[in-house]
Amino acid sequence: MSITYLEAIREAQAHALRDDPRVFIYGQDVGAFGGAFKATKNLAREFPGRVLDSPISEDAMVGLAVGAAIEGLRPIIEMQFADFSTVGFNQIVNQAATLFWRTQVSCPITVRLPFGGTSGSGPFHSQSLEAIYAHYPGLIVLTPATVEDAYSMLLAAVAIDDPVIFCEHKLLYYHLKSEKLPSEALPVGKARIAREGRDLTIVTYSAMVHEALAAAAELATEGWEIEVVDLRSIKPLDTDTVIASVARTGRLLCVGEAWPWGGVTAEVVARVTAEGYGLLDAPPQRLNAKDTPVPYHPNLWAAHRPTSRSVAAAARNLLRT
Amino acid sequence: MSITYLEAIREAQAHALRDDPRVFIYGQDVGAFGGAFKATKNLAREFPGRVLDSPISEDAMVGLAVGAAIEGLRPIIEMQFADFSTVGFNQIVNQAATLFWRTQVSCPITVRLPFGGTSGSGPFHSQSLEAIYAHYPGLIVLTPATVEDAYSMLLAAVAIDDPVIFCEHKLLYYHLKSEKLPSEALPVGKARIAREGRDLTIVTYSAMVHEALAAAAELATEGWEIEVVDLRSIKPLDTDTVIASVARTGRLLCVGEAWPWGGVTAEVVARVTAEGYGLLDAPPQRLNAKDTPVPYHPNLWAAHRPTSRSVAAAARNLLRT
Amino acid sequence: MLHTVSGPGSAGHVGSTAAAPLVAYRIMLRARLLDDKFAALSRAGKIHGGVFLGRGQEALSVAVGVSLDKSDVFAPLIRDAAGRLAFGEPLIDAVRTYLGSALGPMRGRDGNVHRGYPREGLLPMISHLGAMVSVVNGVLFARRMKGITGCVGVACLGEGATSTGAFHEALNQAAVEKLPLILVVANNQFAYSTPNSRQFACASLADKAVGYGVESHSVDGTDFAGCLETLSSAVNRARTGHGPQLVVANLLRLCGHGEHDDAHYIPTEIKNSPLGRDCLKVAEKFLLEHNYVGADMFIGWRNEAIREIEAAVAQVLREAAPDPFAEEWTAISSKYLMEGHAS
Amino acid sequence: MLHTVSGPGSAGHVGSTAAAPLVAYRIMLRARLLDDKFAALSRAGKIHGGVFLGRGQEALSVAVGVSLDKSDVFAPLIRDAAGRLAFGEPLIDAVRTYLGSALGPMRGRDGNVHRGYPREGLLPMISHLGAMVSVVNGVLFARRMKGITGCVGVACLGEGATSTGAFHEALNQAAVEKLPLILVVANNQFAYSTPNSRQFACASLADKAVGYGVESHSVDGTDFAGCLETLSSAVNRARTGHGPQLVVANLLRLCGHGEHDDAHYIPTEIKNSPLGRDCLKVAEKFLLEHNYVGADMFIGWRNEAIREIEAAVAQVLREAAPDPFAEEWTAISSKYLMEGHAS
Ligand SMILES: Cc1ncc(C[n+]2csc(CCOP(=O)(O)OP(=O)(O)O)c2C)c(N)n1
Ligand SMILES: Cc1ncc(C[n+]2csc(CCOP(=O)(O)OP(=O)(O)O)c2C)c(N)n1
Ligand SMILES: [Mg+2]
Ligand SMILES: [Mg+2]
Repeated sequence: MSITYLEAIREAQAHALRDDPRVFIYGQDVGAFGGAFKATKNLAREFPGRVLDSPISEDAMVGLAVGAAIEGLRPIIEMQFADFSTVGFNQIVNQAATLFWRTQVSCPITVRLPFGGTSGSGPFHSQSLEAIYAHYPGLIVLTPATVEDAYSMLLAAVAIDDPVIFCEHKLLYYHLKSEKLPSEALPVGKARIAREGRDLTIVTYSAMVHEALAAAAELATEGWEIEVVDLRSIKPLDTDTVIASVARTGRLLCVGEAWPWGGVTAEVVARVTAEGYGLLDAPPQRLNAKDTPVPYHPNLWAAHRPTSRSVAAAARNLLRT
Repeated sequence: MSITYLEAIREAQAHALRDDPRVFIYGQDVGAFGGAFKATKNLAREFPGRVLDSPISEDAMVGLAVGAAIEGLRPIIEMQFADFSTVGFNQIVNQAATLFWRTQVSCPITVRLPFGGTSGSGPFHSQSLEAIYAHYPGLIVLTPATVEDAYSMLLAAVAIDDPVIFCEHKLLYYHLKSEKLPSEALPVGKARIAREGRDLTIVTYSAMVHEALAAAAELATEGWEIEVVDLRSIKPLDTDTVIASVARTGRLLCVGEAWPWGGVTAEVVARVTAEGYGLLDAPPQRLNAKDTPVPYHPNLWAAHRPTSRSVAAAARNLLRT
Repeated sequence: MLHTVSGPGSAGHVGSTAAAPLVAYRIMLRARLLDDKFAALSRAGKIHGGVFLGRGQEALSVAVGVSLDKSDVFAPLIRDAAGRLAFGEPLIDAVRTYLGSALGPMRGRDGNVHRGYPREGLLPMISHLGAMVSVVNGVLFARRMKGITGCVGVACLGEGATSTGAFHEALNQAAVEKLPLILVVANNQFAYSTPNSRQFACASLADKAVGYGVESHSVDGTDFAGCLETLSSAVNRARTGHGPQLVVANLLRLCGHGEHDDAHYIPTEIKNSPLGRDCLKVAEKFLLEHNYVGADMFIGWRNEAIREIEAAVAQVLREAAPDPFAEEWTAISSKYLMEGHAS
Repeated sequence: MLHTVSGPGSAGHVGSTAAAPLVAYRIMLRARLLDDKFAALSRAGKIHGGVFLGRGQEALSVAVGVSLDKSDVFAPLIRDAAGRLAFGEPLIDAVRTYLGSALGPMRGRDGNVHRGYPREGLLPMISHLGAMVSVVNGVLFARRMKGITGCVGVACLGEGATSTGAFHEALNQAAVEKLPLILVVANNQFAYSTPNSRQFACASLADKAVGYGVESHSVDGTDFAGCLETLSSAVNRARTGHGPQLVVANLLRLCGHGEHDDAHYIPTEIKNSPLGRDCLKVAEKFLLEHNYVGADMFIGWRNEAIREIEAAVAQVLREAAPDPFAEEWTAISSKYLMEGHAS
């Protein structure tokens, strides 16, 4: 057997629906159709009345989820693409994210965001919005990079009492495969050493973990041992694991697929320099996407985002400093 | 004569309406009423048909502005509070911000965001959203800290061919005063040395400039010379001026009123450490608001945001490192 | 599509008991006096931030509250002191929230009209207009999913809020899901200073109902009995499975948008029109004319309410303010997921 | 409130000249064949990303395009190849955008249906449904402010997009401003896979008009002549100062949501119902029956269109792809405000 990242997401939802009567799924085309990406395939049939098509009303979709969460349910909202969450934005950041703080009533909703660039998808079906959500207090932002994490972290997300923004990378949906679903997992909030090394630490998350691993493999042929830290969760962000890695390597490169101003890479650098300054042997560096919308054409797209190549090049530069 | 920060904003709009027939103002209650804060007082009367009340439709307000900009006009949109821009969010970040990149037709709109905390305003009338907008490509984000800058930068904003998010701090509206309006100004995109010093650089913007200056004054009595850099514009961000200051002082403290995850302070630290690492004599530090919504009660509010006191304390710590 | 219109004088006795109008009136009176007190405290500088009153809108608001059961859901807006009291919100909660007492439901974190107990069905509003409607939908949706039947939910809005996308999405959602939502629009002719002519272009906001496939009700919001009757009937329709109900009441707020606002923009003609009637006076007249009560009772009730309010204020003024050092300064409930490092 | 309903057979000759239906038909045919070509290119793996066709919706779409002048404003949506051609979009633009040519209007930055020339009144859509309507409002608003009169603007939407807040805010805004907006809703019964029963609960989407205070028109979207007549009349009403017009057409898309979708969820009964008629065939029948043309002409026009399309594709396939090294990689037009430091 082999299971994809996307199937893992489907399985996690099936699992959650099966084990927890409080769970339901609401989103455009998630019912009989099984969702634009088939992440809810067959679930409407297997769990009648608990997987429901919504109107094209992202604001009301999230609002309904908050109301249901108040009543003790555990809604999973599927945004058809992360990019469309901008029209459900207010309910996420002002209604869901503030509820517990205002009222001491928790708001266990999971908002699934199929995100990130894929070739030919263009500026409105490719966005990486994790930093936008992480900036707001009251949200948990998860960014699984592996099939195992997609599964276990989505299950965890549904169990978490707070609103979770679950960023699932569309590029990983079909081609990332694993032999089986995990029975154990690192807790949410812990980063993972995806590859050990002692010369330089690359901190990254989601699809970029795979670019970083490829870069590390390439650099290994040149004699460098690159450590790759997969953040898994960008809020909370596991600064301890990052700093421990930098303590071993002395060099930090942060890689993200999102836009360059602010975001995960800036936050990681700011934390490491504040708390682990003495550990650094060279200036910490960042590599992000370019500061434009995500282009449609594959040639442009490939140049817009970091790739194993540009990651390796940035790492080489930093190793030479 | 003496003129407040708020009056400067009104005067800049009057000036723009007078000098440029392409300018109009659209927003809730901006017409005969003159706006919730009176930033458009009398303008509807002075410029008939060019200062118009909108329905409570932030999405459509911004959409209309984009359409008008396409036709060559220069709309100023007043959000009643920055916090409500979350419901006009999509049109700002996906329509306005991408137009030029997509079509080579520029989008000269100015979105005025009365932002920032004031005592008793609570979680939905106090937000600082500059980092949210700065993360998106295609937007200019301005954060004037002085009466002079409020005036000259708003005039500049209207003249800029790109969408400008103009963050005007409500706390400065009434009590910040100046003798007269400026006839000259630093260009947009240039930071300003608000106070010179050689022991430590505080980089900040908007209302926090005044907290930083107060902290610097306090620390001066202890013998420290603190340099305060007022960013003025957070996108573009004037890294050169910041790094030049750090080159003089060797110490960097970034202060912001926004939430701690990501944001301006992280971006500044990440840039300085990447490009000016060797200039630092101590780990750069940040001071932000706490990671919760902005509280209503004055006691809580005062503890939520940085103040001259907490800025001074953070600076003292850093000076001792 | 059912459409009812109720105007002045169209209603007789309403409610489950003959005493219902009396109950409603006494709550209106308490709400009015409570609002007056907040206005006074505001002038005295005792309240931080905005003060938003329901003056002139108490008949509509109380009608909502008395039409609901404790097990229903209610999302009041800024002018619903009367509806809140009728729904069962303790008067002292309002005082504590306005004065920022640490003992209030919002513990000083939020203020004035932003209060409630979500689990008890009293939803605390966020400021973004229209945003509460879909949350009410969610509560009703969840209850249906849990097999709880017979309850309804009310969301209150001003006419200005009908221009928000959130209103539209939520009303449509309720219609698609056939939820027992009653959406109550207080058309007080102005949204802050913005007159209806700059807010919408339909003849009546009730005309929106057919475009959503929901039932509608129009009522003169200054008419005490009409409001009681209309809300009771709308709530009843929703409760008995007829889907969402849109209630539109025409009235005027007899105060500024907030206490900082003198409402100079409201033309005298409108103030002097039937819209400008004080629903409290209308209620008193109604009660007298229908022999519910003698005029002598009113003053007693008023004094009683004032005593209650003064006692609450005196008590709350002695209560502790929130202590920043005792705050946890976290917005999430999962302690194990708190960020230890950001600053 | 004007409300017109036009059904099959209700229309005779339309347009400013007697040849108008012929012009419209030939554009529909070109659009259909162009779509067919994109489908073929997609199957051949020559197109990156989604391919969205207007099959079955050409009559409505072309009716929009031919009703407009060059100086009007048009915000087409994903199924408007016909309307675009009629409005004057060069056919090669569609090909260039789908194939990502550097010479296309979007220069490879955006693809497929996301193309246009804002300054020429052809607004390039963003994906967020409903978001273009207020932009059309803005253009119309600005023209009025500049003293330009007599022009109108069309925004096209699917019925699913009527559930967005953006649709609501913009239609209301147009009504308040009395803008000459024609909002054309193609009710093709499905939004992607979602049937109308999960999208809205009103009897007809045209029922929404009264709630905005705008005029409405309903038409059988498979009826060629009815579409021409209805759009011409709606555009005319808008142009002559009667404010926003809501046009609702009932039809079916005769393809998947995109070319990746086999539309298995559309029940055979609907496909076999009058909604499932092919408007192109209906148009041909109409032209024959009304003696506009003999049957022999169709094949010639078809071949001509195919030649045109093949030539365009052959040309574009030889054109350069965008070069990442030649890109400026900035999203702002003010060079002096570019960020030099972020990475
Ligand atoms: C989305 C949004 N935009 C703007 C505001 C600012 N605002 C608060 S109350 C108000 C006027 C509301 O008018 P209406 O809905 O008619 O209610 P009323 O005050 O008349 O009771 C406005 C514009 C807001 N709260 N939410
Ligand atoms: C705000 C928003 N949410 C979701 C989507 C994803 N999406 C693209 S097309 C579509 C269905 C549109 O249906 P309809 O409006 O009926 O148009 P049709 O495709 O039937 O022509 C959806 C849900 C989107 N583009 N925008
Ligand atoms: Mg109102
Ligand atoms: Mg459709």
